[in-house]
Amino acid sequence: MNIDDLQGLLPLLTLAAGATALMLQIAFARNIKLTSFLAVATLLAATLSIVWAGESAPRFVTPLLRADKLALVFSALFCVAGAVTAILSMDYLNNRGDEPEEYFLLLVLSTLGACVLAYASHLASLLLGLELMSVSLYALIAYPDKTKLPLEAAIKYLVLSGAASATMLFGFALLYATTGTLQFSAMAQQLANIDTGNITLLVASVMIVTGLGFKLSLVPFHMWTPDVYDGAPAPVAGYLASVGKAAVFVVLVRWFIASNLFRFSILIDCIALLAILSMLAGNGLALLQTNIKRMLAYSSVAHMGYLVIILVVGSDLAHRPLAIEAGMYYLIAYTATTIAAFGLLTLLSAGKSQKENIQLHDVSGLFWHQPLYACLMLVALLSLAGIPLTAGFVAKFYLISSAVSDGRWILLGSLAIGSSIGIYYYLRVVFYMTRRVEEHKNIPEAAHGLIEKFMTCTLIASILLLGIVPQSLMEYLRSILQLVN
Amino acid sequence: MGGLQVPLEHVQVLAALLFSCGLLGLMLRRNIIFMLMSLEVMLNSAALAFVAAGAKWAEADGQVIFLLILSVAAAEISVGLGLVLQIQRRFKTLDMDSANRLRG
Amino acid sequence: MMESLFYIAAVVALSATILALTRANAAHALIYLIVSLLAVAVLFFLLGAPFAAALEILIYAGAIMVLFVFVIMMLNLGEAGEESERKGLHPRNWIIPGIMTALLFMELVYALEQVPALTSGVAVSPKEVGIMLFGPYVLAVELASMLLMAGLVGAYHLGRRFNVRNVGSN
Amino acid sequence: MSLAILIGILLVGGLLALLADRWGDGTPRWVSLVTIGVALVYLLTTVADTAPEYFNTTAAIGSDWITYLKLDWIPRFGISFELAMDGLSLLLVILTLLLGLIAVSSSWSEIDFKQGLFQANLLWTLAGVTGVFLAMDLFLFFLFWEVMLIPMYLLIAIWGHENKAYAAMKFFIFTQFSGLLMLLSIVVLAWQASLTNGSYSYSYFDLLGTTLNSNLEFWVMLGFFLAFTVKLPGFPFHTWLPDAHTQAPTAGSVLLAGILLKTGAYGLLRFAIPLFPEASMNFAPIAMSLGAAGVIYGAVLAFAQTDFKRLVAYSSVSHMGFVLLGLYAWNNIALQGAIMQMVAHGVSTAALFMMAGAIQHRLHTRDMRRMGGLWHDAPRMGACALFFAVASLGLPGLGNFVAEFLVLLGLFAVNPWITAIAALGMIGAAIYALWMMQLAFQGKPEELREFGDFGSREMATMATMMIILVCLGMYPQPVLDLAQPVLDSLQKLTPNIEAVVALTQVGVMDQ
Amino acid sequence: MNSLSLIPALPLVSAVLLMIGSARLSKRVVAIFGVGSVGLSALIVASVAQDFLTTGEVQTATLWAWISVANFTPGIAFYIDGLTVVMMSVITGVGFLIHLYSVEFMESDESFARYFSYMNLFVAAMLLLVMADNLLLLYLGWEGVGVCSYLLVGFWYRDPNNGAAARKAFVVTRIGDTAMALGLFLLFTELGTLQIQPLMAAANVQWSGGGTLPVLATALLLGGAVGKSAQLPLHTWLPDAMAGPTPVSALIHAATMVTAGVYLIARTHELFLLAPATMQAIAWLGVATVLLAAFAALAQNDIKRILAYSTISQIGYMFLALGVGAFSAGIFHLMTHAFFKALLFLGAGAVIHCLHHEHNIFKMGGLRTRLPVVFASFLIGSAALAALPFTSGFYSKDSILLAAWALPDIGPILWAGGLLGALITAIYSFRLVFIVFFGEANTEPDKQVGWKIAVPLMVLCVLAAFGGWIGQPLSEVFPATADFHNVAHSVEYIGIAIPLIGLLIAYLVFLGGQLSVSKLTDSSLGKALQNFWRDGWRLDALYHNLLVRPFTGLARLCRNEPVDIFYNSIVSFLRWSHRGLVSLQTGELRWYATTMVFGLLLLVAIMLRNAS
Repeated sequence: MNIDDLQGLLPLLTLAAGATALMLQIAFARNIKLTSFLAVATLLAATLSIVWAGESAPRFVTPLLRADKLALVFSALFCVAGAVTAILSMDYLNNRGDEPEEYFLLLVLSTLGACVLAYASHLASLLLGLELMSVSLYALIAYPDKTKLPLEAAIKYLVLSGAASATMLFGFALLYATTGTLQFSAMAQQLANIDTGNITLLVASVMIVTGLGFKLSLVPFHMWTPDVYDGAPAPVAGYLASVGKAAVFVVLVRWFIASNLFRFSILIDCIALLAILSMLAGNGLALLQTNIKRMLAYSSVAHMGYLVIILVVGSDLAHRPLAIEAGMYYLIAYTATTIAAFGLLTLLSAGKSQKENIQLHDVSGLFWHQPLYACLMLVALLSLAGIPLTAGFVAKFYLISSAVSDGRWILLGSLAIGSSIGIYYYLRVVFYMTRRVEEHKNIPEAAHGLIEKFMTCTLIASILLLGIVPQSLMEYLRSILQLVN
Repeated sequence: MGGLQVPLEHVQVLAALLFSCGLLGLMLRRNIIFMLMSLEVMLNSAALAFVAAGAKWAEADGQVIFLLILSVAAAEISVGLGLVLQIQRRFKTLDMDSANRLRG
Repeated sequence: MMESLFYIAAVVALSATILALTRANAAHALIYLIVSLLAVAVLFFLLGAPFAAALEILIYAGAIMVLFVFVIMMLNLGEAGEESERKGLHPRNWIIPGIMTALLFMELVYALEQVPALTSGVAVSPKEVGIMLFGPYVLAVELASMLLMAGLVGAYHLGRRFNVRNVGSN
Repeated sequence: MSLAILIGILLVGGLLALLADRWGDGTPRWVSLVTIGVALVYLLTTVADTAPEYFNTTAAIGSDWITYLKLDWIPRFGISFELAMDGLSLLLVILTLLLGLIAVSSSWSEIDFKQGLFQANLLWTLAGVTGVFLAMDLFLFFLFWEVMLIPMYLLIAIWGHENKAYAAMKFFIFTQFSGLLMLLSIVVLAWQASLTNGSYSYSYFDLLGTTLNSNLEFWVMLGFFLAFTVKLPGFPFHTWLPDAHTQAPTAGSVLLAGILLKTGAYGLLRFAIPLFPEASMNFAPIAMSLGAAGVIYGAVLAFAQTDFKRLVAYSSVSHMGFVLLGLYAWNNIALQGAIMQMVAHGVSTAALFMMAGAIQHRLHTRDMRRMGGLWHDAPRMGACALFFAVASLGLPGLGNFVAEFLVLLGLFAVNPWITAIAALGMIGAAIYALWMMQLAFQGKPEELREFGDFGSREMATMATMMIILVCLGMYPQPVLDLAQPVLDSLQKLTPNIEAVVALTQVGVMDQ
Repeated sequence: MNSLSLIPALPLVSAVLLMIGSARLSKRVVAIFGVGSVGLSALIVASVAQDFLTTGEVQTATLWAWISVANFTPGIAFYIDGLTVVMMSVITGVGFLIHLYSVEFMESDESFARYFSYMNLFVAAMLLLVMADNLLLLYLGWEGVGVCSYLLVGFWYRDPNNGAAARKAFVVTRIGDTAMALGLFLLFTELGTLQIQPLMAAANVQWSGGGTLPVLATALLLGGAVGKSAQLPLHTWLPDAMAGPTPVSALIHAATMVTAGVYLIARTHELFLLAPATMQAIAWLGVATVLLAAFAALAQNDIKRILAYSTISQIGYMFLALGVGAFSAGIFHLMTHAFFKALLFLGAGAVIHCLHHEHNIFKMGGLRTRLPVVFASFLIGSAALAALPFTSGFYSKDSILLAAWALPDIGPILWAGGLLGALITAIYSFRLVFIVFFGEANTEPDKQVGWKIAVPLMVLCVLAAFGGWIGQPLSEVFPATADFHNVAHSVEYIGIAIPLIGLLIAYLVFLGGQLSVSKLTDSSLGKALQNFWRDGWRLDALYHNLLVRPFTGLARLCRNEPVDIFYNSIVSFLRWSHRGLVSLQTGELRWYATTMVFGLLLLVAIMLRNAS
């Protein structure tokens, strides 16, 4: 391992060093201001470090990690998302419980895990990244210590996620038994000689897909999603919904590409089935939800359904570049949007009223007494619904373009039906937000610091920018993906 | 050492059995402690499968992964048990069927 | 000899696991689980992984199970919970999980039939493992340390309040 | 550039209106009025500069655009910011702005809650509709198509009446779902074109000649057709309309009926038919049947209503059935009729909705059973209502008649039987229009009712619309001339149409 | 050219001005505008007619090109020939008199200006109808008069019955109009123009007589004519239309609008000549209407309804004339009918005006001495209506009957039918006179007629009496009809005798009492028949059950949007599946684990199934 290798790992190193520093700082002198500053600084520094890290990319840093542009882009995304979550959480934590410092430490560790996933090119790093992210999240979910719900959410997540991990590990073991290697690209060479009907291999893949599908909350592995989102603190739920999923998806795509699992058409069919189920059931489940967090949870089920379409499309080599590009764009757009939506919930529940479960009637009339936050929510919801001028639309357009070029009509049909159902529940929130003042009573206390306002504007701007001028990001993704492939 | 003449298949079947037992426990038990134990069993079965596969290829990777699984299990269980303590404190029970506020 | 040892250990591991998961008393279950882990350690040893076998005993059966014991003791889970646990284990509750598990197991067995080859029985010494750990897997070790830190911090945060303010408001 | 500026004026005006709430109570509506006025003046001056050439050329397609603008936007997919205007778009944009003014006028005293936001949404809807009429890039077109829904949605959802949630949602979901199908169709079309052209492009001009296999062409065409027919609205996709109209505030209804529905007709004329001439031709009998069914069904249901706005809404369904008929009859006369209907219906229905709004504002009900004898209290209002009622039943001398007559006249050559069925709609129109007059304005006036007649602002608005309708009815030639080059070029695009027409022709000739 | 366009323009402008200024103008100004504009028009018409009679030249004028799409290029253009001159004269002349009459009749009405505005609008539309050089412009006038009729019938809008009558009038005629519109489409599609003269020329070239197309086209046009002229089977609106002010009935529902159908057929007679089947149908329709309406008139008690049925019946004669090809005779009867029927209506109006709006003839009586002017006018009008010798009606009706007789084959049957109609006409018209003006006085008139009523009555008296001698410049317009002079004199004598017999019967029954019909009328059959006729042969009820009820039933059935059932079922399905799915989210950890295992099981099963 030489200095170039380390340079490629710069974001990871920054995060790890930051985490250690945070731990020490907490151990010696508890100071929430300092801790939060340090955490945000670490995350931002990690973001910036990709500029230098990019100079040495692409390269393998030990067989475990591959530092390429893709890894760096997504590391940066996760770090930014982490930083935004950290900033949005400050006010929230100030009003929740004592000893809030570890929260930031765990957040940094979780981000580290997500970044490792973006780098992963080996089942070991996949496992570690995933677990690092998850274990930190268990603690983050249960962080507030005054109510029961976070605890319940955390234990549900822990048990089920542990079972999913075990399933995935069992799949790894079978895979290892068949191929004799754990590294993605080496696996590709072994797999190339294996008959596409090899049962052990297929069962192994399916178990791994189960494990990762659980993290992505694809139907029927989605059951935990609403409960965990509902119980978790809003910022953590946002982080889990965005980074937690994007990282897993990135590694899934990497694994599929690197070891060319697209050959196994039956596997692809299974994924298509999961996609269809997720799109339909996710939207169906969200339909009449009055709890906004649960609604967003089910909607994320549906969105993951949309997203895995690109794995199906990618099975055709001719359309794979477009599909992967679309998927990456979708991830970025979805991350921004989800962070924004949950960010709003964070801001709304930041007050001392300790209201954790934001119901529809809680946002009633939001347009009139918190116009800025309402705009954020509006933009986020429209983006989730895929209305033009927002990131979500361009992403969906991208997705449709790739699916159309591969002629996946059934998936497209499900997407159309799912999206239309989706419009109902997204718009219902908008409708509630626009209700007249006299029609609602309980206004949740919202945060109103300058930083929050600034973050709100930034999030709105980013969603709109991604939706209005997507060209440069598209080109960039295209260029780096050509290198990856 | 060496000279064990058991088909790898049998080891894998044993791992699968243990894995299934873990799942059974997960589906059957209501007490969170037992659920965590089931989890341990499942992780352990995966570890067994890995070690067996490592033995097949005569590589150290299997054991390395075992080590990693071990640390994963340790981390998960430590957080899990921390949660168990809190659950007992808040819900006054470890029965997950009754500690069930989130649904629908 | 080795073979029969293997099968004995396998039977022990399996039966101990089943017993562990069907006990009503948590402490009893834990003992069975430890037995199961020890049996698995024997299997590791037989499979030529002495390093793994040692870790299984030291860390799994030793450290992790002790955590369980500690929690069980701390929560004083005794006769009180047993009755309800027994009720939970009523045969009626077994039907669906049992069928599903059996199905899954059969599917897995069917799939595993295709795993080729026999064990070579070649032992992989702790030294080789060590070389791997600090060779290609060095970053994994580092990451494992981070993972453990996360676990530690999480467990600390969650566990620290237990005795201080025992009476929660809600 | 001028077209982008036109849309820009409306967008910026909307922002100003939003801000104007702080400057004073009535300011937003003035801002709104001035903005639309400025946009209208700007449009007319620009057109005056360039238009003469347009009207003098009888040149081939492509050159007969009054102005044209193309900026790269998302080169990755060959998407550009491409706007162009020909006679048809010019006509519809003028109609849009004109009805914008009328909508502002109709909301003058009605809206007292968040006036700034209201006017902003109104202006943004106008901007979106203008964009729809001008966009020549299919992606851009879709963007405007969808985006204009949001301010419209807000108009209904915030300022609507008692059942606004349901209506707004229904409106949005219908249009969104069909819009999504259209998006799929657009993408499929662009993808197919890229297979032959080698690169992606969403430009209308690049996609025009795309050849698809007939099966695919049918489905893609259907995607477009559904989106546009839902918006039109054609039977049986119309059910969102009565609800949306009924619940919308007056200005919303005016916009909805006056111009939003026209985007559907425009889309059919501009995109669905020219892009897929053969599939459209094969589909024409079904489309025309739907049109005729809409004409009859709308008329029957309009008669059945007791809610003033609902009645007018169903009359829209009936009238827009004529547009569908005219478009798919696909000859010069019928097409001109369809375009005429778009304009005339826009004005007459907008006026009727304004009438309904005025009554509701005064009586706090739309239920015609609770009206009666309003003529006595408000003779001016009654006279206006009468005028627009007979306009909507197709009285000769007013714009609607010219439209319906041309449609049916053109259609007769194609399919006399459908013409005969659709003509029954004329009887139905008489029945419901007069029934409406009877219920609301005739009969015994209620004593002791405070009911103010139209003031001068309302009368001025009404008079404007009356004059427009009379002009359209007695001298429609300018409108026809404006649209003619468009129709000519469309007919040039599809030289084999005549043959197909001959095939689908049923009837008298054979006897 | 300018003067031609002024003819319809003057009343039109006046109508618009009156509408705008209705609230502000005084009644005197309104009257000056309303009457004056029509009067001026009448003067211009007179000069135009003078020109025409001296030069005999057809005048045309194109104001502007109305629509120009492809080969469809109707203009706002006028075509003035003999027929038009006759029609214009009748419209403006009679129209002027009725306007004048209205000034006094409507004096006390609060909507005075509105009334004159509508009336002027009507005159303008009617003039457009007759002056149009193309069928589209004719159609404009055609619909325009329909709307005015609607407005005026429902003039007293507070009574819902009036509104109903107005709507009925409009909708029923609209049914005919729709047929006519289809006819226009057919004509244009086949012949490529709607300009009347070129159209007829083209038809003569392109169509062979008796072909399907001419029959179809003329049948559709006939549909329009039947509707507007209240002929079978679309006549039911006219009796109800009497709900409007009486001068309106005189102008619209007697003198002008209802004869528009006659005008249309006469105007496009060359088309009809190509379709003998249609012609025959017209003749039969005419006779049937004559008889049906005459019998119905016999049983009415309402003075205006008697006149209404009589109008239907008289227009039936005109149709008979058209059907047998005697176009000049038809138009001649149109003109004389305009005179005497306007006279009768105005007279009836005067009676009603003086008797506190009493309509029932049995509540009148003995008015001969109390309202002498009115009596005189009624007497003359009835005589003309009954076609007593040497009145205007005699000449016109006689020529029609002779023309019918002259027709081969079916001629005598038509003639006999017409004759029977004439007999009954005489009976009912004098029944009216005898009951209202003779016998016991049941009501006292509360006022006398002023000069504005008396003058029009007197002028019309003169016209009704001597109008038969007015020559009509129609020889250029229509083909020459067969020569009647060789018709047997007996036929002529019968034609003269029949009305006199009718008069005699009426006298014996209603005045002298020598001939008692009470036995007949009191019998149950007689009563039933009487009621049957009074209700207009129960056609209204028939239509109500056959058309109106199904339509309203359908509308009621559809009121709540049946299409929505489909969409709602989708929504219900979604809700249902939502509930189903949500019920799976129990929150139980064990269950969640079970679903995961289930998913795994499923995926593995798919793998095994496909791999094996």
